Amino acid sequence: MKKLIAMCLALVMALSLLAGCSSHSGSDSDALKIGMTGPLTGGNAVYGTAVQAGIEIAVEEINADPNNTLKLEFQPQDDEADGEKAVSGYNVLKDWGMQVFIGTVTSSACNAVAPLTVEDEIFLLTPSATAAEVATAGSSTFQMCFTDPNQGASAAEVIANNWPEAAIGIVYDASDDYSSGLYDGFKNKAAELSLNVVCETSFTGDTKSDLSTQVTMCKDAGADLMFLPIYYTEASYILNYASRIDYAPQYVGCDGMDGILNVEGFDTSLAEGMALLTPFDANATDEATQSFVAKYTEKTGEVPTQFAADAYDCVYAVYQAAVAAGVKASDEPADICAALIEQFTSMTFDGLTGKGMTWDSEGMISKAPAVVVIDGGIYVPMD
Amino acid sequence: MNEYSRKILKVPTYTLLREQDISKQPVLDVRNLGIDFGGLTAVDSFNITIGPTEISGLIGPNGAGKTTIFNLLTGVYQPTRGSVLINGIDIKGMPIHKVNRLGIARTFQNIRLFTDMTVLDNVKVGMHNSIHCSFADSMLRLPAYFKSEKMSNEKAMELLSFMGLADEADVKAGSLPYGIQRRLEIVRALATNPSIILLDEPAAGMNPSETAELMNQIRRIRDTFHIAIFLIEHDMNLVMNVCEAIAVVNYGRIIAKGTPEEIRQDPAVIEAYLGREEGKA
Amino acid sequence: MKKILNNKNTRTNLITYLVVIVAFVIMQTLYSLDMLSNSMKGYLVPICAYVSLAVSLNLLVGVCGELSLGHAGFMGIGAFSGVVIAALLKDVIASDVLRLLCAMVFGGLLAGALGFLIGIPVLRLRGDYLAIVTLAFGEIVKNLVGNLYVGIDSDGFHMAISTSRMELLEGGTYLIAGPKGATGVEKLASFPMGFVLVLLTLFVVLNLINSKEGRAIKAVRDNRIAAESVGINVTAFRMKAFVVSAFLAGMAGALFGMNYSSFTASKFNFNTSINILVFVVLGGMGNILGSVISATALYVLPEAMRGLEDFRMLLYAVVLILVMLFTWSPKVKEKTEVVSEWVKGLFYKLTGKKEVGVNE
Amino acid sequence: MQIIQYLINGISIGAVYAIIALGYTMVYGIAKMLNFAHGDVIMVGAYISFCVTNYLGAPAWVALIAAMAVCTVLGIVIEGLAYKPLRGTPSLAVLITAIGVSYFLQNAAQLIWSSSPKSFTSIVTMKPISLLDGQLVITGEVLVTVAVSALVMVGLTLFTGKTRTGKAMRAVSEDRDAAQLMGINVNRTISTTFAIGSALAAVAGVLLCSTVPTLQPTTGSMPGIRAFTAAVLGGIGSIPGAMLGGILIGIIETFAKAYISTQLSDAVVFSVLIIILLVKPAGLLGKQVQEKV
Repeated sequence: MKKLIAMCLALVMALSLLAGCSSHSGSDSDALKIGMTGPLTGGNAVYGTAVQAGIEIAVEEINADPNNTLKLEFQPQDDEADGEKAVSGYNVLKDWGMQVFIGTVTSSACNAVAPLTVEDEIFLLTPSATAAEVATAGSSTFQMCFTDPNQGASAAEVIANNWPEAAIGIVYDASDDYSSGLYDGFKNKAAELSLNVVCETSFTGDTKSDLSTQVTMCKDAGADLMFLPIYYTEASYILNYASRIDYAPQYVGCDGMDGILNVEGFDTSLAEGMALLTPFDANATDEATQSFVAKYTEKTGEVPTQFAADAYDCVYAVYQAAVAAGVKASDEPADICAALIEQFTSMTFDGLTGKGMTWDSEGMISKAPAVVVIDGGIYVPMD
Repeated sequence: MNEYSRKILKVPTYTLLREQDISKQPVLDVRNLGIDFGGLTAVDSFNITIGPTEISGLIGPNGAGKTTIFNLLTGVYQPTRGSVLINGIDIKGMPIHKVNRLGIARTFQNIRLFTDMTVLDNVKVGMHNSIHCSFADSMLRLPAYFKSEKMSNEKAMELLSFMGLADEADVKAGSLPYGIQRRLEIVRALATNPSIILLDEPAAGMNPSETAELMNQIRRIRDTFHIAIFLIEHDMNLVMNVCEAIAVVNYGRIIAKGTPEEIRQDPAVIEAYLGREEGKA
Repeated sequence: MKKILNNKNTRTNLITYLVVIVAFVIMQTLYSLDMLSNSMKGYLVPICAYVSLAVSLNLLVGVCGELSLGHAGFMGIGAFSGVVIAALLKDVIASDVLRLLCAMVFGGLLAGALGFLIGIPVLRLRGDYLAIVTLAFGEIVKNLVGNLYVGIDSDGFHMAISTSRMELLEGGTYLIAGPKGATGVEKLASFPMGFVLVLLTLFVVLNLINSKEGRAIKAVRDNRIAAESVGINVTAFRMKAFVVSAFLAGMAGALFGMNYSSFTASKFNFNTSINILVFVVLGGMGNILGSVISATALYVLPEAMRGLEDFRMLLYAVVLILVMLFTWSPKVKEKTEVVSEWVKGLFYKLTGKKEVGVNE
Repeated sequence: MQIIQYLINGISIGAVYAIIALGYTMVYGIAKMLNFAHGDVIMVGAYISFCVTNYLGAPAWVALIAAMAVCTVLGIVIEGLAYKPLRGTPSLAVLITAIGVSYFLQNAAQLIWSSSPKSFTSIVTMKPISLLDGQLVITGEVLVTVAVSALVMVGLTLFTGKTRTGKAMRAVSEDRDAAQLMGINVNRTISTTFAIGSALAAVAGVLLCSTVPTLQPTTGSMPGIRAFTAAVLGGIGSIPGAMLGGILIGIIETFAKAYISTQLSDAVVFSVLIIILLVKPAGLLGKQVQEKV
């Protein structure tokens, strides 16, 4: 009985906290409400927190602009990169009165949420959920990032142009749809371009703590180029281990590789010569990037990755479209959604992650993937 | 440990069966039973025959192997040698629950009740195999379920009143006093509808008046249910008064068998066992 | 009637049903009056699924006394197989409710069958060894399903493990696509169906507990050897509990899966198993109503603490530890009064100082 | 040649599992609880070592000692606050509390060190040994991890066999009540066990991150589960068993990746575990305890 009382106490506590939340987020309707969900805790928190910070910087900038007529309000929700939690977070945001959704950060969570946003007619622009299914979920779902198959194919083209003779070894994360998506796109294109793939190997989220076998397999297969369609967190380990066993292939990565130079404690010399497709370069000299990097570093103490930059661009893209369409903060989400769809399929957007970006009617972005090479610890455009 | 390895002179084996029961099949027939634990012989050449409605006792000093014998008889241990026949069926290789179904039930030296269940439920668990109600009946709460529950409740209450435990029916077994727990174990054993029950030190931890009551109850069990009783006990008063035949073991072997009168006068027993024990009592 | 109410078991069971039914009626009324927030609406189906999972695990852990760390594995099997069945039956059965029911039953049956298969080796083991084998089972399921491809095209039904990825014909769709998991799932689950599942689970588990099978299972938990000595086939009853528990978890998994348009195998990992176990232990072992309440409370709690942002999961951990100490520790129990005051104080502090916490 | 390289890789990660498993087995053997927070203490140890080397610029051995000190204190505090009040309650209650502690440590680490991965600088400065024209490479980390885990195993065996405290631990492990009656301070013995287990966790953390340099708040959890599996495989409670189990899991995992499938290696490892437990229900070197009737 005592336990029952304790449980009831917990229930009451939970419910009252819930009540506390909803009263806390009382709405004022003079700002456009932008919501986001992403992994803010757990194993993928690094990506979610980057997106959150990127959005916050953009929102602060826009709101600080004296000429601005459309204020923005932002609320992030944690989803632990999990579909179930993402849906919960999305519902919380809906209760808050969210009008535009910038999220989710990871693909699998986005696959769970995107159909809901279509149903609710809430405009969705994801900074980093790269699965093709996200864009195709409906007419109101848009991506700021490349879709996986396209980027994988681009990577194959880069390799075909620069290292046509290379013996290619691939290590990808088979439990991650971003990585497998890139791999699939790459594989198809590589077959088309008749690239010489000598070793295809993978790991899963549960076995990513030890990748020595995969590196050894590539080495033994005689691969002199390693294609790593994975995130920099795991890539840093692969580079590390390869150097330990005196294996120095040419590395090629995708946008998830951006950030490898900023891993604390990582010996950046290991990444020298690596080629990667990234829409964003934190060392770019243009004013916009410099100012963003400075603000981000001040805010988080870290150097921004493409996650943060894409998120930052998302806010500006939505802002540009909303202003152009004359959206008011008091409009219904469905009206805003219709207006934004019209704008996005017709406008051109310049941001940190590319110039002259456009979207097709599916919601997929078209921007030129910048190929860079790491040279002297910074990105240098590849010729 | 060397107590197991010490050699004992072979004692002639004879039956504990009483004259008038010889025509009937014995409920328990043990032939040349033995078990070794890692090279040590714990029980050896154990022969015993118990007829229906016979009350017999198994005595011996601590560590003589009495409980091991009970474990062998109920299938908890598989014997190294020999055989155990219950109602004429060899238990060799049978799991414990099947041995029980042949008609042997037991209590434990260190009480093993279902402590988190009520007294009534403990008895109903004992009646498990005599409740005829299929899985579907109880899942769907068909009439057969209610009928069998009603029947088992009544029978369990009857058994509990028989041992004077009816008032405790809804109490958790674990919260009962020691003496009552021992009696509940007997009721639970009886509930399995056995033809023989083995009582492992039923009077342990009881005061003299409780023991006296237990003696009566043991006789009443035999007279009411017409079953055989085989008990291990250190209380000589109880053994000598209740048992009709007694086997004495030491170092895993029988050193004497006979009526209480014969055992009392057996020089081997007096030397090995009773001399010390009587001093204590 | 009076006699029935006097029986303690019957009374507890009636209260359990009553609590669930009243909760359903209230929520459903609020739902139809559109008085629920979106997030509340969103919680309803998963809560039903988790309540069923907790109750079915309680049968195993609380009633049967076997520690299982792989319950999410059965849930996952139910979810994935349910999705496949629902998609295959799309053209056969028009009614959504019926299709969901078919999916749940099939998910349950498959999970139950696998429970039986895994039960053969698992139930030879005891205690912590059994726990580790169930953990291993859960990991194997997650790993295999995470590499499973299932699709339909004009040629019919295809299935493969990723090493030989299959190619579908033009116009074919993947129902399960390896790491992407199940995508494009039809959202068939609804709160009334969740309620039906909870009722069914309660019906099965409560009826089982209060039958001769249930008594046998409890007896095996309390004292295995004594249970055997009164003629109970211990392995058979552990197996029954195991299979029934797996079956119910499979059904709950199917309901859970059908509530999301997409889910992945990694959802059904060790952490999810542990979460369900936490529901059971906090609700009280063998206490079915406790499982119902604690599953609800603990599902809502982390959601309710969203306002605490970064400190959310940290505080959840603290609450978890405190509740464990509060409900189990013998010393703390003596000082229940003091502690309850303190918890109350903490609770006011939390709600009062919430914003300060965020700014820190 | 390949096969030997894979064997070395397997032993390398296996030795790390072994050290973690030793901590698991110690605590399980004596306190009879599954301490699921062990993996997270490892993570804390690795972070401490990282901070000491990278922010204070101290040499590796100082970092190791600092990590051990912090983890020892952490272990004692956790034990005292969260586990001790639950002494004598069902082991499941303590298990859930341990899970609470695990969540706590992970989330606290995220708040303190952020979720960005850190690249751990190996404490081993030894150059890799390259054999047969570089076909076979043995890194310094492999040698050091294997040596340390063997040393720890021998040390623990001697400690529990020869010293007074160690004997007390064994007594508590055999029969807690009897040990108490013999005048052994059970509470203090268990606390000591936690202190030793946590110090070991710090060593394990530093070695884990020297082998696998990516450090995140969740770094400890997967190796923790692996090591738990290893401890059970070897026979939980047995010190040589933990060592054997750890190495075996490492080798099986690596071979499964190399010769069966990198994606299904988990399924292979856990299937092997199930099969072994079927043949030897108490693990490879575990004692099968017969219940006394």
